[in-house]
Amino acid sequence: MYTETVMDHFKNPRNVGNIENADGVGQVGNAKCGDIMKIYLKINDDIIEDVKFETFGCGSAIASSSMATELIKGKNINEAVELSNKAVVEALGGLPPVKVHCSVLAEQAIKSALYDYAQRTNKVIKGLENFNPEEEEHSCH
Amino acid sequence: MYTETVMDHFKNPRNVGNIENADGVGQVGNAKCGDIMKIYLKINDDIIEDVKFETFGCGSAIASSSMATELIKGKNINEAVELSNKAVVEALGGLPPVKVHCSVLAEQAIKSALYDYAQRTNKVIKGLENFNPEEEEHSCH
Amino acid sequence: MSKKIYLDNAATTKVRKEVVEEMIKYFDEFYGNPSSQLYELGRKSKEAIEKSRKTIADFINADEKEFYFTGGGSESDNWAIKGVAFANMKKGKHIITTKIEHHAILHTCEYLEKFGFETTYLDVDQYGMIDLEQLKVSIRPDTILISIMYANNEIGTIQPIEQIGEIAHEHGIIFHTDAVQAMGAVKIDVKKQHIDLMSMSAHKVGGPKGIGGMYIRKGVKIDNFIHGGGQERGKRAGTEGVQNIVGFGKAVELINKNFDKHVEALTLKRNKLIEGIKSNIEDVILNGHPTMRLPNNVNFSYKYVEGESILLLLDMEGIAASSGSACTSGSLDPSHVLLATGLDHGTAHGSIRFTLSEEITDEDIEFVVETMKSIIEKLRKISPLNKNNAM
Amino acid sequence: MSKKIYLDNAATTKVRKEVVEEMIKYFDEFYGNPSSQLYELGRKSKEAIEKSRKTIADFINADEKEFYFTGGGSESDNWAIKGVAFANMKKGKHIITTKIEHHAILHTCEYLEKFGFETTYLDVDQYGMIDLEQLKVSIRPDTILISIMYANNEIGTIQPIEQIGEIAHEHGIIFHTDAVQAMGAVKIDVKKQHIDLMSMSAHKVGGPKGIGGMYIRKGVKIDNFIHGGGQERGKRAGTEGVQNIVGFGKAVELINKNFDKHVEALTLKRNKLIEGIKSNIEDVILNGHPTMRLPNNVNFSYKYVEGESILLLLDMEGIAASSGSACTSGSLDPSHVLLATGLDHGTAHGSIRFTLSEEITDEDIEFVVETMKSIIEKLRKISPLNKNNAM
Ligand SMILES: Cc1ncc(COP(=O)(O)O)c(C=O)c1O
Ligand SMILES: Cc1ncc(COP(=O)(O)O)c(C=O)c1O
Repeated sequence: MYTETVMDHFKNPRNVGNIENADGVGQVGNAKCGDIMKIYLKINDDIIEDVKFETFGCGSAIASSSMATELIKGKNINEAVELSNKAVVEALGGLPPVKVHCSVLAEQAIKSALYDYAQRTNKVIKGLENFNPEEEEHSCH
Repeated sequence: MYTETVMDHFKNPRNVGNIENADGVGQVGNAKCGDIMKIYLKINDDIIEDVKFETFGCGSAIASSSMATELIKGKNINEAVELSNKAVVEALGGLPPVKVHCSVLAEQAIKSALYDYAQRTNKVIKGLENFNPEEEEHSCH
Repeated sequence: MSKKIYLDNAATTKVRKEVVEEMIKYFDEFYGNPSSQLYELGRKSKEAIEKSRKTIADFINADEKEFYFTGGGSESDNWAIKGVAFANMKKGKHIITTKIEHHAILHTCEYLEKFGFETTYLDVDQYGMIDLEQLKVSIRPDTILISIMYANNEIGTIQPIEQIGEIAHEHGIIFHTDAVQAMGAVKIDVKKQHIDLMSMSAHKVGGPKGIGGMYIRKGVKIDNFIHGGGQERGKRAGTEGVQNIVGFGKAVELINKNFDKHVEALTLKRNKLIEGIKSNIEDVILNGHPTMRLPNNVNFSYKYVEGESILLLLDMEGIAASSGSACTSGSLDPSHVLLATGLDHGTAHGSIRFTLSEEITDEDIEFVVETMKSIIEKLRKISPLNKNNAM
Repeated sequence: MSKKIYLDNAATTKVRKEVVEEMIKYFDEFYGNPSSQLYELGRKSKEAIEKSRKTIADFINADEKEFYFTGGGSESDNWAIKGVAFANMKKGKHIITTKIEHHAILHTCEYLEKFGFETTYLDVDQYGMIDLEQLKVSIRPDTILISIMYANNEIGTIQPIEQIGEIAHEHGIIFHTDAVQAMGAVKIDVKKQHIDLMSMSAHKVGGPKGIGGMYIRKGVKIDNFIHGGGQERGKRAGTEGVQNIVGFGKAVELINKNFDKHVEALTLKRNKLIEGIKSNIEDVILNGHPTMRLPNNVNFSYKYVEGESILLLLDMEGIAASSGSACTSGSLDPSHVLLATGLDHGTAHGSIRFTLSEEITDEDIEFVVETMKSIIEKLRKISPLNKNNAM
């Protein structure tokens, strides 16, 4: 049911772990839905120097986290904020329809971490004006 | 579904045909029900000297006719009138439940022929007091 | 008795060798539950099901997503009738069908009376054909379903399905057809023929028993019939009979391969048997339509004799056939189909159906004709009925 | 990955070799329609069906005339619920069942709401046991049916069937039990246990998929579910899946042969696996009853991790199991059974069911324990949840 890329990222997830003294941390999802993702960002000069994740969830949740972190590593925060779930799905070579929500969660986790960074640094990141991490956290899809 | 005896009497039915100038003729059943039996009796001194049958019907109807005629051949009419459908079924080694009505038809056909003989000869046969060939002919079981 | 001649292919067909070979793997090798997508065995089963689904859907010109597996033709018929009735009862409670449907349709309609549904049973003519004008005038504002069989199982008559579909759709009524006998014998195109729902059964086309199919046009309002797990995209619950589904698919694949040739060959054999009986036995009546009939169906009434006796004598010669007499079932009424075509009871009782397969040879047909000739003669000798004293 | 270890026998079982051998004859040799009693091929099929019927009826201490073949466990469940409901609706429209039934029961009860039926869903305790007192007080004057599963498919808990049957009969209420998982694993005696209706399914006991059974006590008022031909003594229409019926009978015959030994052997293996997991992996919860459980069921929740990931990693090691997470089905809710036992959502998501067969060796069990240990460790490392930050 999963593509080879999904299975690869599930078996050997990239960027697993946490970052001490991260510059931005975001967590979305909840145990009720069966998926929780936590993203840690190390940011320097608006460049994402390092990113790590911790995920409780199914195979595609873990693969989506892994792929999403790979996609934003080394990127400028303004580029990173534009990462869409569609881009994650594409990079994974596709996800089963019932699993697309995992890629949405990955997108949100990253936005959430960037939002945290913006809050801490008093920056305004274009595209996060209407982002509300509280709201996102409670939707089950 | 049929016993060997039934199949034997079906394949090689005894007493098939008609009797010219029979002393008693009885016909029961109707095409609607799928069974018609006609019995011809040659009677001498109240003894059934010969008996023949013609039957339109299923295997067990033909076998029942054959067996019933065998059972009354050479018998006194007072014995013959006592032939029950049960005796026919037993002699056949049994009939499937849905086919028992064929043995009833055989019993009635013989009674009907005896009734005809009694009418013609103005005799009273014990056991036929309440017999009404018209009535029997229209019941489908 | 040496050779066996099986002429009851409308009752059921032999499962074809290639079908058995395909099925056998799904017993103790690929035995996974197709709902278990998280391990290989389960995925293998699922793939096999979807392959079969595609084969069958293509065969009737349906979309894969419009074809569902069921436990047989009877289940499909029950699903169609009850599913549409219960889903649309707010709209109306009137159903139109025919007097010659299979009991899976007739008894289901009767059962629905309990829930306040009413059914109109269309007449048929002497050939078993419905009258499209009668269909039109039977339509009421509360008619929710028209269910008319594609081809009849006893007499083989094929109905004008496309025209019926047009009439149904002009009136916005759902159209179901029981194609259990038609499948594999006539070209079916559910799109072109305006079919909304269609029942199918594998064991009539060289597949295994106990597996059927249902076409449900996208958007048709129908309740589930078997509720439970999410199998068949949530429309038909129950662990799929994977091996049977594989067999169904394979059987259809085989039929599809040589479809026109297959039908042509059968038709020739059928005509030969019809001619043989007509020209060798007196006082016979061909039941069903002379031309609009299934390519393998031969059904005659033999006057003055009864069907069961004929079948028993045929069996002794190794010939398997079926009769229009419901004698064995405990009911003494002959076939409702034959009565609907106007046969009297006596004549209906003396009807025999031969349904051919491609395995039947010309010699077989000659043997059958000869055998029938002598059987009918023998039984007519025993019969109290005759030409002068006809029923 | 070399060896395959199949631990999902509650989903479906491998069809046993002896069963396949028996079935195979009924495809292209004895392929007759069992309704055709007037020729040999038909009689052979009929005899085979009746032989199977007797084997299975004997096994559950029923009369042959009280056992009917169906198209599977789900059909049996639908028949039981709808058949009793529609046959007795004049008497009342209240049904009692439990929160942990299979969806074939739950969704059927929900569907019946459309017809004005009401259902009480009994709670279960942390072990999945119902409370007989709650059952008693739930009974109303209009209660027509109590349907309580014999053993649960997910957590294996076995209900006190005999007592439930007694309570039902004291109140003159029909008692149905879904014994799809219990059959072959526990001794069933429909007479002694006051069971009126019982659902069974062949593919859970080494038989083929797509064939089920239903026990109907003589005299129980129940409507037909599939209407049509007179098969199954007029109670279940549709050409019988003869080959599947033969397979079902053979599977039961095999189980019956060594029943006690078989159960004992399974129980030992089960306990070994339970102990192995408990003593090697931290923060696990055994789901289901510690003793009143199916002899082959091992169901644990593994905190901080999610079930699907576990299954995928197990699959890579050649181990087939199932999870309590309905993740794959599109719904994100975890198993209704685990939630009913009081587990929170997060923990329920992290549940894995192993269901054993006799083929599983002690080495297999050790391998499974080791593999689970490393999988859980790996996934817990990825997880943002942990003991300090528990859900
Ligand atoms: C308890 C229970 N009831 C009913 C069913 C349904 O049986 P089937 O898959 O044969 O339709 C199952 C298995 O899927 C089950 O475990
Ligand atoms: C026209 C027709 N409809 C329905 C059925 C029922 O199909 P099944 O026997 O697969 O239930 C049959 C055959 O028995 C049939 O001939």
